[in-house]
Amino acid sequence: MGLLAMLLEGEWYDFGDLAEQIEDWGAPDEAAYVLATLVATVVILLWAVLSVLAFIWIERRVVALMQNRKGPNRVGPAGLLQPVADALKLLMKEAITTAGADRILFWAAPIIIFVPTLAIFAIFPWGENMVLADLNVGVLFLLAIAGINTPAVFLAGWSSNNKYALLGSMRTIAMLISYEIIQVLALLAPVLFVSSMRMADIVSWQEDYVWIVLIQPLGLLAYIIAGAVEMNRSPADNAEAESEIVAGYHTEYGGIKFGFFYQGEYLAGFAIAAAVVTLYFGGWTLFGLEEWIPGWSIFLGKLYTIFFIYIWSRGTLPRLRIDQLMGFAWKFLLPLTIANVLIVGAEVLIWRENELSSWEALPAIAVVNLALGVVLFAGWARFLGHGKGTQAASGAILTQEIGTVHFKPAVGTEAGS
Amino acid sequence: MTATVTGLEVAGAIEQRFPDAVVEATPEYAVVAPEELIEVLTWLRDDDSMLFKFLSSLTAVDREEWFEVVYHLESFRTNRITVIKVRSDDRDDPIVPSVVDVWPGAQLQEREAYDLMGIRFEGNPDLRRIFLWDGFAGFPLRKDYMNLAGGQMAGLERFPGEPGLEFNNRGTQ
Amino acid sequence: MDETGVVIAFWVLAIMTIGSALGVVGARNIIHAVVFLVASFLGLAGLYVTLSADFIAVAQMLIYVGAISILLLFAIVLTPQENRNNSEGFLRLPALALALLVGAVMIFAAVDTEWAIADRDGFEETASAIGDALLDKYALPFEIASVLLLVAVIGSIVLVRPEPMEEDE
Amino acid sequence: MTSLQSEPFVINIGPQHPSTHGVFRLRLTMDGEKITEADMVMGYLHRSMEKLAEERTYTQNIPFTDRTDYLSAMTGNLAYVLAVERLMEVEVPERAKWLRMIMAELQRIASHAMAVGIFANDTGAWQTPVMHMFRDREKILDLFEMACGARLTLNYMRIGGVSRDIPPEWIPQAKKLLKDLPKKFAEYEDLLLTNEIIVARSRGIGVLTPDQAIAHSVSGPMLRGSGVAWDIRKADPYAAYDKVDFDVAVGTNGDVYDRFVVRMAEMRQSLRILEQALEMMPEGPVHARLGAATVQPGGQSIAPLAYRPPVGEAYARIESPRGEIGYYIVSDGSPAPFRFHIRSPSFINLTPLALMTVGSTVADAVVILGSVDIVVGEVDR
Repeated sequence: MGLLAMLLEGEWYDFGDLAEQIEDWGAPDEAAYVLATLVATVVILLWAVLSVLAFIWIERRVVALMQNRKGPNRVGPAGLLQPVADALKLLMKEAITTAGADRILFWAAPIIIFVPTLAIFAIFPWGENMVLADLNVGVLFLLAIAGINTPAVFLAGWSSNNKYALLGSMRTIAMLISYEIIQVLALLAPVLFVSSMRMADIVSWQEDYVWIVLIQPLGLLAYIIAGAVEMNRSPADNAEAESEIVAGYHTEYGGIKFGFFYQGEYLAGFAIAAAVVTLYFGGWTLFGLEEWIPGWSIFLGKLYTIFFIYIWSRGTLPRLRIDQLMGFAWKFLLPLTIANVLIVGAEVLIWRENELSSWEALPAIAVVNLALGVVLFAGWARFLGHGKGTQAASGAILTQEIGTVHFKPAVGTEAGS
Repeated sequence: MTATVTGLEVAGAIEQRFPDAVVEATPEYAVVAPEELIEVLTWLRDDDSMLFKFLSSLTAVDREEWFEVVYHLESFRTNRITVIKVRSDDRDDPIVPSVVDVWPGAQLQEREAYDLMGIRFEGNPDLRRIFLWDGFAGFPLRKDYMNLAGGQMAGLERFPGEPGLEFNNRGTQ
Repeated sequence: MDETGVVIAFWVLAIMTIGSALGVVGARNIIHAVVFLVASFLGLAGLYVTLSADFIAVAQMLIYVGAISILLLFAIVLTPQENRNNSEGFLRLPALALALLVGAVMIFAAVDTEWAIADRDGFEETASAIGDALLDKYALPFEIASVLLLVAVIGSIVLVRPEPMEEDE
Repeated sequence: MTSLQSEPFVINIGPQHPSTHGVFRLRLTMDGEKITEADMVMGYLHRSMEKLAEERTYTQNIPFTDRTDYLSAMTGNLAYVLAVERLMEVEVPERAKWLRMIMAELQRIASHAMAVGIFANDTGAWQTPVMHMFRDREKILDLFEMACGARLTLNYMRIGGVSRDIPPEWIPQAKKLLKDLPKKFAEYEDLLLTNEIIVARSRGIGVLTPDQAIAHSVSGPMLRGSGVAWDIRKADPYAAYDKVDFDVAVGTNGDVYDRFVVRMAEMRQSLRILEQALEMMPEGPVHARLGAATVQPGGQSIAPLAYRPPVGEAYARIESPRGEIGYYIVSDGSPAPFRFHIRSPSFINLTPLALMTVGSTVADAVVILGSVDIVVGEVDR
């Protein structure tokens, strides 16, 4: 009965407490630590798998509603068993290895891509002290793990011995590397404010002061765009651009190997959403509401709303060409994020030097950042020739007489950004 | 309305410029000699009184005694249309000068004419089959392509149920 | 962190690093060699964790596993096809002997000297310590390194930029 | 510094590929992402209609004309029927002319909706615009079903008129459709026209100057996108186009974006024509009396089963959604045409494809092919 009582009491989900709880039951201390981490890992794995399945269904329904059609409603009540059916189908499919493929790497690539994206969830604080690995280099760990799947994508593309796959993997690597720099710079701003990379510190700072999203709009925008590229989502799904190079680096993968890629993409999406929630939207805190509702439900609620943005953009936005995407990263986002880091550095310095109280400093910082964000964004776009000349969207001329020629091309070829 | 320049008018105009270029002229079309074809067509395209800058369609017709290539030319500026033909009566290797240099738009249509009718266009840089695979024997659109044993020629002499003639279900006498 | 967990972790990681390093040398296909190299980088990062140098471990993963491996893969993709794989050199045996000799010397040196075991136990935060050191004690080397990197980046851009003459052919 | 030794890299787009709009193969030789050579391979859907037509009577050939451009069957029928009528000097009753124009304009809206939707899909917009446009296309197809029983291969027109008159409730339903379509087009325009990414993906890509367009015999939205104001409905009015007032939409830059804008503007002009036509359509017969009507066994007298047009040739061309579709019929007096040639706009609009795609990337080549808007049935015939 003790266990059931503990489950309902409400504190059981504190992994820290869980360790002491088990110690009270007389287990040796290492075993308690190992057991607590084991329970936590199993919980996270279960959550990951179930929410990916749930979100496969949610995404297909939401995108279907955007396109005024129904979405999956055949398998099970209202199509709820559709993801299960997909998973079973993938499991039962024959695992084909293409001729001339590099067998070992062909089989290893999906694993190398899938495992790191799962590992990212270890550092996110789900509740009071519910964090599996409380690293004090949390943010850097997030970037390092995200960086691991760059070589893995190359291996997938290279080892499947297929032209489309090679072209797809080359494109993906170019994208991932240039947007990794944008991610580093965008995540630098919250760390500067909190002056610590520990996720728990960032969340507690946001609980005391203000959500970083209010004082850091530009950084958030850059990180969301870089996140979309990280997980090959709509504005930037060049990796497997169906209309161009069939299915990119996972063209040759069938069966459960493709299942790993598909699941890995969703998990990358959840990881980016979790990072955005923890760093910008105050993790599991909600203006004191977390005393009543368990912290992790708030965290998950925010995570799913942020992930909804990506579903929404996937349903509507067309795809940027790979060189436009790169141009956007290097010529537009990079200068902006560097400027952003400088501004934040200056603000934090002013705030620290003459000990302004948080009531004076924060509103000022918020206003300054917002104004500068908008000015920089629009000004830099104008500077790069966006919207004028060949970029202008213009209507057609309506005329009655026949045989005349109205050809007056705007000067210059299409601008890069 | 698009004014149709009749074969006779266009033949008259060509006669003044190229004395012996016109082989035959009827109200519907003007037939030009293959040797002068390129000069005549270039003149038709560039001359201010003609301005036929748009090649609407290029068709090959098998008239059993000779092969014909029909050029429908349109002028946007003056909103006129005319028909020019060129003939080659060499049945097994018909050669006609290619107009790709005059109108690049003729490239695919000439390849189609070669592929289906077997007319070789001299001067076309990339003359190969366009619809059928390279090893295809014969040219389908020729009248004598499907000569069955009983001498059944392409075309339909009469149709079943036509009034006035007695009728058997094969549609032949 | 108590004793037994770290010791087990150390031995596992050590074997992994050494094993994949040997794999790099022995692999027939050069792409396999790179994969083994990346595995040894990861093993190294793990070793840093056992030494409780967390910032270095994560930085190692970010820089070596993330970027340097891509550098190597691109280098391999750009080399012409024929001289890609490890060719059968006749120097295999002498090289093996030399390697064993060097290995023996190093093991003897490691076992023989009296290492001053640091008595600092527990786990402090190293990231801020490294930050402070970089910016005040070692500020000058830090600046020189950044200048060096800048030169390298500009150099690479100049190399890759298509010559103007080729542009308007 | 010797440049890096790199071999060309040949990639096949098609024949089975999500964005070739049918079985059409584009073999691209690439240098990295840049295309150096583009070669088209067609013929996968070649049914040799021109040979088949020589074995069938003039009326039996009408169903072929639906199956060339199956996205715009009405204009295929209309072009063929006009050519034969010109050959036989047949006078078509007034109501039939108006009906033909109404059906052709409805078909233009349906076909352009398809083209614009698939173009947005090629840029990667995940079928959302296409689904919206399919919703409107369905309503038009319902109208066709009400008029002639079929939705795609309509076989609605006959030599000398149309197969049957429209039921009384057709016009009210058509008017209801015409009332809510402008709202839908406004929705598409601000959903797609000013979308940053669509502009970035299509502005300045696949540019065709007017001289190149005319020289390559390009017609339809591609020609008008390059700034040449040429529309056969205005230049050589057939059916009842001279009795309605409408404009010709012309682009200015000749790139993929302008073709896309011209198609959207043409859909609005078709609406204008339909509004006027539904008001001004007179009553009367829908089929001309042609020669001795054969009496069917059931006693119902219908048009003669077949005609024997006089010896000669005729060429009629009309403005289909893809360009100038023309039928060149040569008759030798027999009930079947001696030569039946289809001037298909998709086929000839493909001529400058290599000119437009060389130098651009794979992503652009797909978008340019989308802007040419081919229907493979019409390309291969």
